[in-house]
Amino acid sequence: MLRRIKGGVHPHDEKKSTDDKKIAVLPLPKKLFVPVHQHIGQPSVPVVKAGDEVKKGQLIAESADGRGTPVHSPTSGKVTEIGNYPHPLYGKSPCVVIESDGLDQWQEGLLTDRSWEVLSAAEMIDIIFKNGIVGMGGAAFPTHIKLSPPKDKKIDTLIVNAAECEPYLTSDYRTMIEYADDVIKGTQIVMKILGVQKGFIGIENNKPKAISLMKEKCKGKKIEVVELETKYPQGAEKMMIKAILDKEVPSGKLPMDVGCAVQNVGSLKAVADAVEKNIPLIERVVTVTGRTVKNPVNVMAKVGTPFTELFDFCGGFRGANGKIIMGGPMMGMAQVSLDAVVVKATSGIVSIADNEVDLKEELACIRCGRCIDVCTMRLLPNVLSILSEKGQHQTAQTDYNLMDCVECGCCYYVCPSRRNIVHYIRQSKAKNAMLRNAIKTGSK
Amino acid sequence: MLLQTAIYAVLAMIGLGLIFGFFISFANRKWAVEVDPRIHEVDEVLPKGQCGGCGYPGCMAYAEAVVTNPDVPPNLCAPGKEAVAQKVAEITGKKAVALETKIAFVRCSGTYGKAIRTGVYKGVKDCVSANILVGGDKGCTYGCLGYGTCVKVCMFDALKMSPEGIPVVNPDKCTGCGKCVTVCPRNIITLVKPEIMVKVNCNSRDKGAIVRKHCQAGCIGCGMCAKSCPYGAIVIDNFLAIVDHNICLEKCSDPVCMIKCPTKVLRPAIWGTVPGFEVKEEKV
Amino acid sequence: MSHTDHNNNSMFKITLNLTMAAFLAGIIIGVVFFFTYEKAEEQKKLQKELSMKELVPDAAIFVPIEGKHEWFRAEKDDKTLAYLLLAEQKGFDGHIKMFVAVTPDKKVIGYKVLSHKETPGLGDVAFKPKFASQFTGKGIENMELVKIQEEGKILAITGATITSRAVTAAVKHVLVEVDAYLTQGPAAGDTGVHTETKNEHK
Amino acid sequence: MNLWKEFTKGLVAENPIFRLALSLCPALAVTSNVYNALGMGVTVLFVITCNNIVVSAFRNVIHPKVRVPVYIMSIATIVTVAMLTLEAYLPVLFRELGIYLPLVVVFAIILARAEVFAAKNSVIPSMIDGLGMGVGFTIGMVTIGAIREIIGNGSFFGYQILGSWYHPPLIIILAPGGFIVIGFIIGVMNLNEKRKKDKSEKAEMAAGGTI
Amino acid sequence: METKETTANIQKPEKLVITSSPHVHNTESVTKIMWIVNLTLLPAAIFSVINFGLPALITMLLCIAGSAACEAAIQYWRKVKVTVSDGSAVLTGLLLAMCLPAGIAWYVPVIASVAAIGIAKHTMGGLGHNVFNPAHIGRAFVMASYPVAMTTWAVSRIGNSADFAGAMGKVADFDVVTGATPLGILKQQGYQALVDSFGGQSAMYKALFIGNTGGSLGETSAILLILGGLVLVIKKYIKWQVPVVMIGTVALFTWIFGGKVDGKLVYFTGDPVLHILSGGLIIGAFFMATDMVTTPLTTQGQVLFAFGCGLITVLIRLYGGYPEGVCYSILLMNALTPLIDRYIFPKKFGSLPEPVTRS
Amino acid sequence: MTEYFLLFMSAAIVNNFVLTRYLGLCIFFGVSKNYHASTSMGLAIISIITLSSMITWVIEHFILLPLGLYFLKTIVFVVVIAVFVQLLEMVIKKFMPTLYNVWGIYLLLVATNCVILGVPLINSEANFTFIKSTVNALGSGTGFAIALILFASLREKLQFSDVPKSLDGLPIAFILAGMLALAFQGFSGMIPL
Ligand SMILES: Cc1cc2nc3c(=O)[nH]c(=O)nc-3n(C[C@H](O)[C@H](O)[C@H](O)COP(=O)(O)O)c2cc1C
Ligand SMILES: Cc1cc2nc3c(=O)[nH]c(=O)nc-3n(C[C@H](O)[C@H](O)[C@H](O)COP(=O)(O)O)c2cc1C
Ligand SMILES: Cc1cc2nc3c(=O)[nH]c(=O)nc-3n(C[C@H](O)[C@H](O)[C@H](O)COP(=O)(O)O)c2cc1C
Ligand SMILES: Cc1cc2nc3c(=O)[nH]c(=O)nc-3n(C[C@H](O)[C@H](O)[C@H](O)CO)c2cc1C
Ligand code: SF4
Ligand code: SF4
Ligand code: SF4
Ligand code: SF4
Ligand code: FES
Repeated sequence: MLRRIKGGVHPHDEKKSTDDKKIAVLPLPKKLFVPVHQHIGQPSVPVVKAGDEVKKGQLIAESADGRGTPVHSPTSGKVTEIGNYPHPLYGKSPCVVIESDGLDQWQEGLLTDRSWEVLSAAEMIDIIFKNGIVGMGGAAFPTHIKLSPPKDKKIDTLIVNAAECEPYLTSDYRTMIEYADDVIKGTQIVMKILGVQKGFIGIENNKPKAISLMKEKCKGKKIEVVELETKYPQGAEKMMIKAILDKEVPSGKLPMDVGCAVQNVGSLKAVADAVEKNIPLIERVVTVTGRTVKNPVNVMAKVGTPFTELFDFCGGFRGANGKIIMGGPMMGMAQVSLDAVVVKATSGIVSIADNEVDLKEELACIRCGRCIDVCTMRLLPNVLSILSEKGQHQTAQTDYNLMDCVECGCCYYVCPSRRNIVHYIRQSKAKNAMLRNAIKTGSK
Repeated sequence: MLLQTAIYAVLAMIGLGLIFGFFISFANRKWAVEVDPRIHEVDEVLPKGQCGGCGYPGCMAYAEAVVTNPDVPPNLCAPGKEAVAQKVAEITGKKAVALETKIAFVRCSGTYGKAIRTGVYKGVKDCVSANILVGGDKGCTYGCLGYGTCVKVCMFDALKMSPEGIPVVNPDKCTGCGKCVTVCPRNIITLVKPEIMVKVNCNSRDKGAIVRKHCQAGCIGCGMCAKSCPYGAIVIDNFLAIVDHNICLEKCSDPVCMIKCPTKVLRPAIWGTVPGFEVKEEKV
Repeated sequence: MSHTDHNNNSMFKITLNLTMAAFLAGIIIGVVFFFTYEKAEEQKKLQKELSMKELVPDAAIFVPIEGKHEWFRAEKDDKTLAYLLLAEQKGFDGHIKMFVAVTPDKKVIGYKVLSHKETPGLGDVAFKPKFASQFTGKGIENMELVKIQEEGKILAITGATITSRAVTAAVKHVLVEVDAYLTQGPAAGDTGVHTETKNEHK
Repeated sequence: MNLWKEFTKGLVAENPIFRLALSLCPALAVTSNVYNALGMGVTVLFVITCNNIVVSAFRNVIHPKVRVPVYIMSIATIVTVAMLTLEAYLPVLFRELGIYLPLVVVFAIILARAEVFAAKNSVIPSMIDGLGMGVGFTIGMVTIGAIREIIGNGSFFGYQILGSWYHPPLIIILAPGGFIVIGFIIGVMNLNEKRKKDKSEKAEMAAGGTI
Repeated sequence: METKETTANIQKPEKLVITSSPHVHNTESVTKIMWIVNLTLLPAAIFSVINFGLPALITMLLCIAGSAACEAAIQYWRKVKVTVSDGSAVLTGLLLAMCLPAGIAWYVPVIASVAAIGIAKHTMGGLGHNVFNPAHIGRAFVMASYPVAMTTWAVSRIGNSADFAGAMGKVADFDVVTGATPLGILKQQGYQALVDSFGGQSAMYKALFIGNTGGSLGETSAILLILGGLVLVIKKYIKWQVPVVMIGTVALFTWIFGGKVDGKLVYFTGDPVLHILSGGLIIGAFFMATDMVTTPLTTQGQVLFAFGCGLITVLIRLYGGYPEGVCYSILLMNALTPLIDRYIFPKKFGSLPEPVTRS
Repeated sequence: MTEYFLLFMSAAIVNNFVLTRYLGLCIFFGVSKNYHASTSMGLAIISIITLSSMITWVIEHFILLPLGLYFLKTIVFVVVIAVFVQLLEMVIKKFMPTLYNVWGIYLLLVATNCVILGVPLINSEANFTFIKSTVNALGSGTGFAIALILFASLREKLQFSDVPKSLDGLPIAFILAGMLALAFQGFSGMIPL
């Protein structure tokens, strides 16, 4: 049965150019710039200094407060510097710069071969923490925290988010096709950790191959593959839960509050690798695509690889570039510079041509209500944008549920006035946060 | 007949006066409610047009609000004009807060001509908005983005965006409320005493080389000022000169530091000079 | 004001204060009333006569008719020139109040509107000579409103049929009243000409 | 105290209608022609001046607890006197002003001036203040009346000044037009003020002043 | 930005554009919507020219040119971008013309356009900010200003000529024959007189449906307007609920309360078809009650809005001073729109009762 | 019954106080900046108008008219209303503080206002019976409240518009009121009274 959500949009999926491209392996870059801040929360603290020799998989930064995730060296070589370098999300942020020695030598003690079935949940959570696993669906939320819900929250269902509803991106799809066993294994591990009996894999119906493959692999495993209507933002976890279980996660609450956990397929593969082979999260599948990219690819790229290397691997550009986006075109972050690097949350890099960059001017809201019709969170996006424009950020939060917005961007996508609704909403959120901080720290 | 009616009129009026006079005085005695006396004081000075123009449902309501709520400004009464605002402020003690001795100071010289932009920013014209997009389009990650969020937030019209893209403070209007300080995503604005002598017009903690790459006007942390200062009022912290204004004010009469500064980012504290201002060397 | 002296707050003082003010007010008003009343009454009568005079310029005096409210007989040299009746009729918006003058042989002389709320430029065209003059000399048999010119009938104003109809009805009503009065004697008809039931003025 | 200043402030800077937004009802209701507007303006001028004189003269004997009733009583007395007089000597105007005449009592501007000014000042300045405010009010009324009468009726003081080619939009003398005309008048006043302010700010900037 | 030393040898792009996500957009734009609505009105507009001749065309051109010029002038004066090309002023002009009688004196359309654009739209800040429907404000403005001219309706030529070809032959004729609108006759002379004037009920329906009657430009071609409206519904520019509810409400209430026998109200004897097909209800329901700027945001709100429009229309038609009532009903509901928006909004996500499937 | 209903509707809608009779405009423009204030104000107006027109009717018909003192109408009405409202306000403040906070504070504002004095004067002019004047007052107050609330909600919406600087504030409020009045013209001629 096809599951649907109300609202949402149908952007052209543009996945043709990469969905049959095997995951290639990127040649080893000469220098890697590994940011110490790759998850939601406090940045980690470097534990190496300039001049240190490091091995592949060696710990180079530690969680500052025990809630963040550690960072590991993606290759072997020498730390040349710890300095501020472009980060694809935060502008500039401290990076451990590693000059590769070309050997790509693993640190000892990794690459074990153990069966997840003999490990206890607590042990596995520890392994996941130590190997620096974060959610790879985009949010980069530390996975070990997600897997240790408070005692009073009973989780009974795991949902594997394989929707990949963003246009262009095919990294999750390729992961499912090429690492199907790892994904299933990861699912089983997480199910064991959470002690749940029921697992679902939600896949949009524009990926029939993945659906049939997953169906076959899941036979006899208490995991059910669910076909979802192709509709953005089907992959947002609240929508996933709504479509599969018909439960709505209340405002300000988490999936665990309705007894669910949602994990991205990439995260599950990383979990499987960490638990069975003790491999930390140092590389991931990245889709490099877009109309101006000569040869779009899916590539296994090391964390800390500059985007230039990836585009180089694709044979460079054809035509003038307008925007480079880290992530998908609906939620991704536009980059100021190609010097930004791959982080754990980089699912794709999309290049948009000069003439594709939509520079139509923003107009006043004409109250057409389209944004309201497509908002899956049932907000009033136009009102939020206007409140933000007029500086009433607090009202947006108290009266119009500002914080419920998941920034999916459907509202902008349909807005005939091309209002930067999402940007306005993010501005409100940022300003409210600044105000909260100012109040907390006592005004100056 | 006519006379009679006229006399009735007088009698009726007297009756009216007696009855209502009694009612009012009676009510006044029995039903009067104790309130903050300042409310009455404010109410006294208000025009009593009961026009509701202040946004409150009447003069008394505004008086109550302005006395009890510290956020209500004393100048909402349009009919009363400034004189009333002045008196209301006196009674409520509000001006005192506003007339704090500090005023805002914008620590950046990266005007359009001097500081480079690395991208083409097409988003919402707001510094916070620009800043959340990978730090915005300005090369210098410490510099003023120039989208005027501070200007918009200033209730006193004290900030203006200069044509060169850096906000300028009007010291006569600035009340030191600190709203702009809170809202600037780059922490560029601070509150300082108005009488300080020199100001460091930069906020960058980047190394000198990096600063140079982004901006011709920034502090490169060369330390010339610190070395030249005979009183040790300047220290270099993270490639940025920090001035101890108290020492300056106490001891210094001849700020040589400004002459020594190679990028002229150290400038006299003449308020209102537009960034890009050149120090006149002859007379300091 | 600096009156915050608490001794001042005695009930007696407050009451006295207000009473004094009321007393003064009463005196002033009473005196002015005393001296202006008669002049005002005169003016009122004069105003009414003026409007009646406009309708029947030849008349010397206007005699109120016994037992009828706001009925007048215009007389000159003891000869009745006309009957003037105050008529009120529901128009497009609100009531139209007007004096209608009728000759003793029951032909219309004209009408004069005292108050109305009809739309300026539309409804109030009905009070201008162009429309009003149609009535002059017509009798009850002619009091029919038509929309296309018809000999002997009243042609409605385009766009203001309602007002036209109201005026016509009022005039017709007056004709009926006067007819009844003249043929059946003073007891017949209403005491006032009002097609709408309405409380009468004091 | 500069009496001239007290007088002129009411004309434009603190114009009771356009600036203080007080006594708006007559500004709309009796301004469909200049004649009525002027009549109402002069009536208010008279009442406000008299009342200011009365209030300032008696200000030291009025008990604060009964201040408002007494002021109202004073205003009402003056208005009643005016009404009786008008009825006797200017009956046509009396009828035209209709219900708005007794309502003069509650026009906020009169009570406001009593409270704001007359209650705190001596007789002469209060009288001047009343005159200024009254004249300002009258100017406002006549301005509105003139604009409405000319546009909406093609006439001025009842004389047809625009030829028969002109077909006046009636709405201007009806309720909606009244609102809209006043809105635009205040708008134009604001525009002028803004222009002046902009100019002075520019001059300031040019003089190397504060910005 | 510091350049990183890498092995890459690609040409780096000059300066990248940064905006917030999302980075893709569908193809809709305000301009496109406005021009398409203009297009859907075109058949009815052309028909009205055929029906009333050149005077109709002149009225139409005056309205459109007046609106566009007024918008341009104001925007030029305010030193903001001149947005005449987005078609919204043209649309306002066109819709305004559809509410005016053909061949009305030239200054009426001009003043109406200035009221519509200059007062209703640009005092509030232009497209998207106005609270009242500009076209209707324009119409109401001149209705109150020039009531005589505004109630002097042109008579259909097709109705007057024996056949369509005859009417075509007279298109270039400047003369306007004036007469009453069906609702005007209904109000003044009653239902029977109206039916008689058409020579029978079915003839009347047919004439009304095809547009063979007197009235304003847009009052007379129900079928073309409905077709245009359907295009908008299919293109999802308007919600079908609005015209359906509005027309349905009018039909229901006129059926119940609209019938008089010998001057006395008899329930359920009204003629809903007459009321639907005349007095600009169709154009109002499809093109004006659906103006997104001045109507509620949510579908539920719009349905309420449409119901209110229908109700007030009937009130005015049956009891008011005006024969039709669509214009005022829409203006009155425009005034209610902020209140509707205040109380009708989507239920927030997660407020559904939790399903009780937990063990 | 129908008569009273029509009288009520006429006063409330068709001959709306603010929009067709221009009374109470100072409050109308002053208070409508804020939606919540205007709802409370609406309630205050309705109650005060009704009560004071009842009181003044009694005074007029039992004191003034029998003594021939019709010319004292204005002064007596206005003083009676002012004092009555002042007393009412005191009582509510003393005995019902919660009610006072949502409603009572608006009382003094309306005490000396055209609309409150206007209705008794109109009643007296039209020579209404006691019930009729009460109904008329209720209708007028309701009409005022309706207009006020509508207008406040419109003005709050306008805060999000891009009104030209020189028209912002009072001017646009007037223009908006003009358009609202234009819309209310739709009711004209509906119930002639
Ligand atoms: C609008 C929106 C769209 C999303 N789309 C996807 C998606 O297509 N695939 C995905 O795995 N996660 C997607 N996510 C992230 C999920 O909400 C959720 O964070 C993720 O599935 C959790 O798994 P993880 O912790 O393993 O990353 C999306 C989130 C949002 C807000
Ligand atoms: C603003 C406006 C005001 C009107 N005022 C009046 C009026 O005062 N008197 C009147 O008879 N009709 C008035 N009408 C017109 C009536 O509604 C009705 O259409 C008219 O009386 C029909 O007359 P006709 O059949 O001669 O066209 C007015 C119409 C409008 C639009
Ligand atoms: C500058 C100017 C403005 C005019 N404005 C109007 C106007 O607002 N209303 C109007 O009816 N005629 C106006 N006219 C007059 C018309 O040109 C024309 O003479 C009139 O419409 C003839 O109509 P009539 O035959 O009904 O008198 C104006 C003329 C000029 C020169
Ligand atoms: C479906 C639709 C209906 C419209 N209806 C109107 C209308 O009735 N009147 C009008 O002036 N503009 C209308 N417009 C155009 C536009 O919304 C109008 O110019 C704005 O109200 C001006 O801000 C309409 C636009 C669309 C898309
Ligand atoms: S408001 Fe937020 S959740 Fe709703 S459509 Fe816009 S971005 Fe998505
Ligand atoms: S889609 Fe755009 S124009 Fe339409 S209501 Fe939303 S914000 Fe306004
Ligand atoms: S000082 Fe800060 S807030 Fe002001 S313009 Fe510069 S970056 Fe923006
Ligand atoms: S916001 Fe406050 S501190 Fe900043 S410039 Fe304005 S008045 Fe000064
Ligand atoms: S309320 Fe009528 S004049 Fe102020």
